[in-house]
Amino acid sequence: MTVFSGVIFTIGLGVLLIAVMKSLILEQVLTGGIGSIILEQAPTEVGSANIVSSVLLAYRGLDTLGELTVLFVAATAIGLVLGQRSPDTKHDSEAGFILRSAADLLFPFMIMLGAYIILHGHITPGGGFQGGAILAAAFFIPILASPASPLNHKVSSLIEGLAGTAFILIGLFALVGKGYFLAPLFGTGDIGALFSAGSLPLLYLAVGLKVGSELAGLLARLQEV
Amino acid sequence: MNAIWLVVLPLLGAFLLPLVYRENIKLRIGIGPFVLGLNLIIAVMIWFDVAANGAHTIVMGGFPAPLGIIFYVDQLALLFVIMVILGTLILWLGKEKDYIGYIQEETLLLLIVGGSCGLVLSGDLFNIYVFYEIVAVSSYGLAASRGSYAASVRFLILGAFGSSLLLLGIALIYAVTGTLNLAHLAVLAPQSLQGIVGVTAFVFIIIGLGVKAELFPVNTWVPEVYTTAPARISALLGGIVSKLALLVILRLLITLYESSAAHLLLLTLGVLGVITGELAAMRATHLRQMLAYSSIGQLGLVAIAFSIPGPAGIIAGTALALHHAIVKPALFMLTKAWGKQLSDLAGASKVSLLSSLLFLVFALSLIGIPPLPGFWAKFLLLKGALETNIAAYQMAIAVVLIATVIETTYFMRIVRLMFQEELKKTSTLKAPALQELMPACVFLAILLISVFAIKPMGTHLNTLAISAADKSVYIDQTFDKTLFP
Amino acid sequence: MLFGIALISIIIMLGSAFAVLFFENYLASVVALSVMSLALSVLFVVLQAPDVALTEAAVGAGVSSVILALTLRRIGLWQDKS
Amino acid sequence: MTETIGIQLVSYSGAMGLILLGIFALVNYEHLIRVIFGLILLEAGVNLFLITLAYRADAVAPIMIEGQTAAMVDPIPHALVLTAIVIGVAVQALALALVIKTYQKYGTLNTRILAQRIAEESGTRMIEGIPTEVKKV
Repeated sequence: MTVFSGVIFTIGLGVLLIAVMKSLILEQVLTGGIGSIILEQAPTEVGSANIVSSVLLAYRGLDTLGELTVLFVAATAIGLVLGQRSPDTKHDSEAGFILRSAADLLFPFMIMLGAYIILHGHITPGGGFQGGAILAAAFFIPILASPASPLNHKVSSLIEGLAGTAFILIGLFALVGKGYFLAPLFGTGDIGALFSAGSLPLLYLAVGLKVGSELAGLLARLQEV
Repeated sequence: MNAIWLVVLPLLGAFLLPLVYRENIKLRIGIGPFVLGLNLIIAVMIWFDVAANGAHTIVMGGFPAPLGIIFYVDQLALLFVIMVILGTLILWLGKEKDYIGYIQEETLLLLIVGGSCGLVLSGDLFNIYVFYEIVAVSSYGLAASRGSYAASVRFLILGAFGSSLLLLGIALIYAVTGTLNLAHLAVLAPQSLQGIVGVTAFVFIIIGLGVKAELFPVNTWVPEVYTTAPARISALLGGIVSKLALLVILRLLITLYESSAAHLLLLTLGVLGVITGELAAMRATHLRQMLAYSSIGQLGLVAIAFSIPGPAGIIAGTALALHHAIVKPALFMLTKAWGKQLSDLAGASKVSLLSSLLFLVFALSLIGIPPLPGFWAKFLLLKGALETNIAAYQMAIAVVLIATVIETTYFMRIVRLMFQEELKKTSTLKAPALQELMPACVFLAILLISVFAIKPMGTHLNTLAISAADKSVYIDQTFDKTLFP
Repeated sequence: MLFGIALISIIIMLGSAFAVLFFENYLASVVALSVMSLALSVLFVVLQAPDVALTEAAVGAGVSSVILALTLRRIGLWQDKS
Repeated sequence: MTETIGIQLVSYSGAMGLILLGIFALVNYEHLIRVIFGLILLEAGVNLFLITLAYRADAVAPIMIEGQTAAMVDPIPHALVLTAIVIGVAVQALALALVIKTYQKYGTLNTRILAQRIAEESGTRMIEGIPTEVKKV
């Protein structure tokens, strides 16, 4: 019975969505959305070659702060739910020699790749979130290889808190200096150069560190329950 | 003062709280209340500023309205901001002794306040989604804080489903208008949002926001979470946070969806919520469960009020919401010691006369006995509904009156149990501890003060609602029509 | 050319989405989910969204699948039939 | 030109397929892990829908390269989706942590049975009629 009503509900929703898509594709009313204005103005106002980055950190910087906060909320709630790690938890057995040395070898390269992606976020595709995820993976693979040496949660939560604070402080600095929260600072520079787009790389660094430490802590927490 | 501080300060506090706690254990008593107190002072300062100079907008990053994110700061939003901060501050008094996870719980409380302030103030659809997620995720965490994992995970599934639909609705609106700013959308809405896409988007958004607002089809989580979560958390979620989603729906109704169909949809959901909530509360056997269902009914009343077009609806809805935000948390705090079967409550007045009397006063106000404020709130609702001259609202009046009768029945049944029955020999009733009574007493003080301040509050609400109901004020304040025709 | 790539990745994506729901084994479902995320990120590249494609590959196919697999191992549904 | 319309049509239908599959799973399945799979599919569908909205014929990715003059696609939905993906993963991780704890406590992940266990535990009687989540087993 419930299966039947579920199928009916889904089919009804499907018909509705088809009608919606049909009118979307046929009418395509959208011409002068804010997207086109941003495409024109972003290079001069923010100076980042990657316009998605300028939208993410300048035009919609508050969204990014909110997103970091959601990650932080989730990490805090997971800490609350899973509780303290009991000291006598059984570890999984150590992985073999090959996996452990591969993990050790991989570690510096993944850190470098993550840092590169974070720091070039304003000129090429990529940025804080993607680089942060790679940093998290870099710290998580050694844990998988040798589960007895856990992630240092103190350090990761310290980075977490300080990176979030740094993001807010950059925003407040702009509030004091320019009168607007999260306004771009330090001019625009040459578009496409590594040192360009003002405070964007700094913000991306904070985002990357926060996302990286948050995800690494999360993965380690779920692994060691 | 810049209204961004209202959001940033709790977030900053929450980011630093775990670090400070680890370094210096003695600081832990003060930090949360200190941050919230500071926030309250800022909110009151902005309130006086807005009262003197009218509503204004805060531009993020120096990018004017439709491009960047803006906060729209008016008295209506500030009223709810002050309600959230003050309510959390009072409920902080009900803190228990330290237990595992209290650091995380306090962090989540700060985060939920920051998210709520942003949710109320924000004037950008996607930004509303982000802040809504902050509030929602922290409530999943808080609901699970004392071992009620199953209720919390069921809440999370429903909530995440709602958030996805909300995002889909926002995407549809962006598809037909190309903008996310509420004021810009309000300008474009008469041409763009009347078609099938706009209406579908509204339905998705109302289902999504309805999860937190305890609207009719998506409120199955309410009784489960409120019976299993700690009393303080149930008080916060049920009494205070749930109204914010309704306020967002009201903003959308004012700016984007002025058509009567949208108002009637909210009215229908509200009426169904009132009927189902009150009938279920009547049959509940557990005190906490009864309060949970009654809060579904009360939020249904707020939804009915907000669905009345024009200032009258805003006045009634705001009055009902504020009244409920005073009464329901207090009732939830009182159930802490009594959160058992209803039949166990027999003779509770012999155990603790003070808390029984408190229960009586709050129950009377919730039912709407003059001269308590609850009467005026319901009176405003009936007056507003009568003045519309639309048949659907006249039917809603009948529903509200019947619901009041049902409410009286079940609350008076409990009061009779408390005051008339003899104490059972096997009774395990305990007198509530001081930290449970203290928040309730503070809420009582606010209730009694508002009894004597009905008149000035009425005039304040009136001016506030008239400016809030005017879409053109919102548009003029937010963005320059000459730039974006 | 681009249309071909888009069509193929859509077919893979929807196929593995079906597989996620109808595989008996939970671990197989997680693998299918990972495949779906990868096909989705290819599609994002076709749709001119390289940033999103990178994120989807790193977060959707990577982190999310690892979290799911860890959970399955914790609760012992590693090999169970549903 | 026809090719770009084709791409748009195909990816719209892909997004719709994902959304419907996700909702089907959410409505039909009782096992929490399957329900979470449904949530992930739903989120992926909404993200694909947003990206498809941004896509325009003959437009390139919104990254400025020297000497390139072609029109670019709308960057705003891209930023929104980046945010939404990370939020989705955060919610999913919290859901899975709760699932672990629920399983350790109750030994089952069936939502109906869980609802009943909650009711038994808190000493409430399930109220039939209004939230019709639970039937008598």
